[in-house]
Amino acid sequence: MSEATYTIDEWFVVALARTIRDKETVFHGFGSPCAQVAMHLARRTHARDMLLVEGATYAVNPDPPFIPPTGNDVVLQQGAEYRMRFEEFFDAAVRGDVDRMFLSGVQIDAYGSTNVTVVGSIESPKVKLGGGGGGCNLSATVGSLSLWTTRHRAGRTLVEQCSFVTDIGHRTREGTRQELGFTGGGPQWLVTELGVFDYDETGHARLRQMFPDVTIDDVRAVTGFELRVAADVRTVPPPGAAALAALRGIDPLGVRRSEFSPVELARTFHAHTGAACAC
Amino acid sequence: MSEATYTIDEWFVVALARTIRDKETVFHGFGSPCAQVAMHLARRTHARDMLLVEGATYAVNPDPPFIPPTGNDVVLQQGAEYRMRFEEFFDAAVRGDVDRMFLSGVQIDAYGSTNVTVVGSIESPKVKLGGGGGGCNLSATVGSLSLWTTRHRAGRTLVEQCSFVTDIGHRTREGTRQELGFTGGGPQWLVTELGVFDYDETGHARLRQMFPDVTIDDVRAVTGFELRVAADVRTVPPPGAAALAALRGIDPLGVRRSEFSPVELARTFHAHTGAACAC
Amino acid sequence: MAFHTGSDKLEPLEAAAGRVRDGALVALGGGLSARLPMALVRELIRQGRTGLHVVGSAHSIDVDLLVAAGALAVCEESYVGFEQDLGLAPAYRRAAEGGTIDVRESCCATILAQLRAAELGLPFMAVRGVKGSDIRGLHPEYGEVVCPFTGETLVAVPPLQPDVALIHAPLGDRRGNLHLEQPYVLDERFAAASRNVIATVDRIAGFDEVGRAGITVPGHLVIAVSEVPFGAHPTSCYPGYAYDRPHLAAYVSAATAGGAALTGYLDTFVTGVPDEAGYRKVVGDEALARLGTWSDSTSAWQELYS
Amino acid sequence: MAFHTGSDKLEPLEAAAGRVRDGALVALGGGLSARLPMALVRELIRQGRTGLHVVGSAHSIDVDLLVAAGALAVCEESYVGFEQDLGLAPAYRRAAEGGTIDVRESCCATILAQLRAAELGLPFMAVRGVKGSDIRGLHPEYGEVVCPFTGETLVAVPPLQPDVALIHAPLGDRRGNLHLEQPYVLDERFAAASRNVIATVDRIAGFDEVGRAGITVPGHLVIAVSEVPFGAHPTSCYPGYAYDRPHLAAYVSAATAGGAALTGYLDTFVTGVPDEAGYRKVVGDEALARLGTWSDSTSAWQELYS
Repeated sequence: MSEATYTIDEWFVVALARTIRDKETVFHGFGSPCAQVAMHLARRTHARDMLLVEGATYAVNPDPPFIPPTGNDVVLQQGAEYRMRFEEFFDAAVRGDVDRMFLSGVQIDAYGSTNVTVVGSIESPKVKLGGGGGGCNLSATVGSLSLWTTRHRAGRTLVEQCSFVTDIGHRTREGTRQELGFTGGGPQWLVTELGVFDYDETGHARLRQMFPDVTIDDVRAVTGFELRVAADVRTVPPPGAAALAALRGIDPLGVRRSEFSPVELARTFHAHTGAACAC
Repeated sequence: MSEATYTIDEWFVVALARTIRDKETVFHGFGSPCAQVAMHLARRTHARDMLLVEGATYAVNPDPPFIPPTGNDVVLQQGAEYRMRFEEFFDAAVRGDVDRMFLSGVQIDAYGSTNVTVVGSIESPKVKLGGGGGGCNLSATVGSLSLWTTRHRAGRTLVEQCSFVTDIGHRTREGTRQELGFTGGGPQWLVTELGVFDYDETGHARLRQMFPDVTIDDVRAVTGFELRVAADVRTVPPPGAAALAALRGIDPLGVRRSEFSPVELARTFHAHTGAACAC
Repeated sequence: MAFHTGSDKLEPLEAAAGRVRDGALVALGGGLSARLPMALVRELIRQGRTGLHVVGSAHSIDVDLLVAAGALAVCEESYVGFEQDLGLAPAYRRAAEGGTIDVRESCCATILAQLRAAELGLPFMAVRGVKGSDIRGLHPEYGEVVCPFTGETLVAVPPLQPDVALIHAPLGDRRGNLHLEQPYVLDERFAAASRNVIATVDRIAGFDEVGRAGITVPGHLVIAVSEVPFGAHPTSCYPGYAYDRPHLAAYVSAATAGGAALTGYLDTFVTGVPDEAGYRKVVGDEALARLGTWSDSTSAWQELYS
Repeated sequence: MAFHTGSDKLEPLEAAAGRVRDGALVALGGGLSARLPMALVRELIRQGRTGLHVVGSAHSIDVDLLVAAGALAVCEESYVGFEQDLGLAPAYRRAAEGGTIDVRESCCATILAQLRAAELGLPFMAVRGVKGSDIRGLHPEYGEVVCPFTGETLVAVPPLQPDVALIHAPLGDRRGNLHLEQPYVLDERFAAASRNVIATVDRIAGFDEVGRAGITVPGHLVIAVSEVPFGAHPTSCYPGYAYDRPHLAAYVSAATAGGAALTGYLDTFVTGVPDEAGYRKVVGDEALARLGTWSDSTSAWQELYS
């Protein structure tokens, strides 16, 4: 695909990458192709001095020739500066040396708590999901969380209340992060295939940006919690040519696309000359 | 020196080696030449399947060409099957996977508590000693302790009460090992240049063997706590030819001798034909 | 004498797997698509083991196959599935939804803390997170502890000492020394915290070769080791072989269909073959050899996953 | 952003040592006669640092020299001395007996527990022993915690987060990646638990060489690294050089004599030379070269200690 034309999965990953600041130590969980590609993209564009920790291999700043469909393949260690042990990473995250982690959820509530454990009750599950990996501890202590979902439009993802809270957002039934004694800052961004949210001073999600083929009503219609919209809501800045080229080089297998429904993947955009480039 | 003739340092180390049973995992602290030589001797004679952990290098079953005057020289890793990390050893010892440790003390009381920290009070020390290394935890959890001293005759070593308790014996002012919740068995043997003690059911030292040039009165005269003597007290079994040969090969520099005063080193013994050999 | 000081722990897979009792608390080594102890898992199924309680981090076909064969009673892994690529774990999901297994989902960091309590000989460990997560509700065995210095209340977790850790390594020796390639995942902690380690290796080598490669798990922690080429298949065991994505995909579709399709997979690859030699025969030399081509070139490696 | 993500931490020893403040809580790497950070210790003395609080396991001339120079206020090592061979640490002993330093003797296992609390981000750790030992009386900062599961009372220790860990390695790169030979002693734990690591290496190499040798301490934990040949002398740093027993013996006798003899040692080897190049010049190429002969033969190695 030309650099003048790009699809939603590409723009989405670019938007996700922008949540990373330079010099941050950043981690993604396994089974997270979009976050994984976004991290490598950030490191090759605006965050060249970030410390990238590969999920599941714990390799530091690797340069894999391609992103495989599994999270702990040795290809993800290629060119790494260092390979952490499992406990070396988790200890760093718990003591506060990891600045950002990417988390997703089959359900995400207004305060950024996520559910990747079960739809329905745990006693009689409607759907038993894979599980949370390390999230229920990491979400408490990692500096900032970048949440994402590619299933916003389905209407079942952004919910009033998760049927099960696996990872902790800004507040849960048991209280706020402060009351729970958590040292991490919690969710900072939520990127969906419809737009980008941040979190207001109460820790509630707030729509900041939308993709150009989406309206606020579209978003409201599929958001299960009260939709709060920033005064300066705008269009998601389009991806730059450099970012698109880098992204396509990083992910030749297109593993990022596995997170999107075919309908979404049909969303194609054309670069406007002079479009703002944040990368 | 011929195998028919041997000195006290050699016989002493042989006696110390006999406290080790085959298949045990055994450790010595640093600055413990006699224990160190005794462990290598045991592994080459009656305890060939022991797991020998070198103090300070944490090398497992090494075959050093010689024992150096320092405890953490790389020569002590030569031929090792494995080299533990510092924490790998300490964790094993605390959870109960280390069966025996050798401990000494400038002061040793009747119940096997030892002092390697200070003579006099800690506020105004008469002599500030080197310190206890890992003993104040290890003595609580290691399976059995083999204590030794080469300074019994001086009269200041086996004392009624240590001026400072560094490592814990069968009981302290704060209670018995059971009351303190310790998982290790505590002192099992005490080998001195005068004889060999075990511990009775109350945890009190009891003389079991003496070297042939020593009398019970000699021992009583220099023992600061009540001298208890086993009914069947006998002479320390002499070293076998094989043990002496092995010992001399293990310690060509004679580092073991650094623990003895010149007067003691003059003590020479002659093998009686048909002498019992415990090795 | 807790360490295994013997110098020859080499024994047939059947005997090694035979050391695992029905209802045992089993730590599964490796993770996701890498170094899962599949030969041991298949042999346990052949031997009709039941009531197993498995613990670990993120796993896939090892747990799903045990569930499919009815060998598993309790699952305490932090994740069971086939990632974004192949999706949910079919047998595990079905059993969880049907209530035929007890799901005690845990968290990687909590499991690590519990293993450390066992490894360090402590009766509990404190953890920073877990509070506020419904994961806590799945673990009535958790408690609380107040920090004597800060006064804060933390979740306390008990020691986790598996009866046995099942670990597959590319290389090992008769003494049980194992060389692993990173990521080690939890294998080092499993080895130190468990009562026993039962290992399979793709190849038994002399001590010198294993020592040169680097000993990741020392033999004194290992009670039995068996030589089983491709013992981690269909997951990867580098440097020998990449994971067999087509095989995993075939398993997932069979397990998703369930019934005859799943029975068919079990019969073809597990219960219907007498041993692992039989398993490799059914998988086929060509398919196995293909997994070694990852090192030929980047495009060859990429081709395995396309 | 606690990790040091910079790619070039190479700086002169003077600048690196200058990062250590008066009164800092300092973790000393290595142990006994091996890999002590002597170049940093000597430079800290040249810079007139005072009030240092040192923590660690079993140490010798590093601590004794800091005491002799009046740079040390608090000693929390588990042992300070020259083993059976050369005996007690003269300056340390004199200062302890004279009450001019605060001796808070600790235990290797307790220090490890405290470092782990810091490394794991926990406000305390429980330890199995210590009870009944008078070592406990030297640490009013210790507390107690009751196990929520067994009800037993254990000694609780607070996190130990040194301001800086001083580590010497044979090999490193500009990014701060360090390769160490075993025994690592507490260096890995110091590196993870401390706010910063300041390192010296006998030789700076390219990343590839250090990576091949094996990275023991990753650069993201290191804030500064200096190249100082023989930076651990008179202690050993294999594979480069064995420890200099005659030099240590000479130091111990000078320190035992005290007064002019000790001042003479300090003037000759530390304060009287401008830098480490000066130190190596005074020690002499021949003496230094001799320490490399350990690898020639067993008899050559043995000869160094006879």
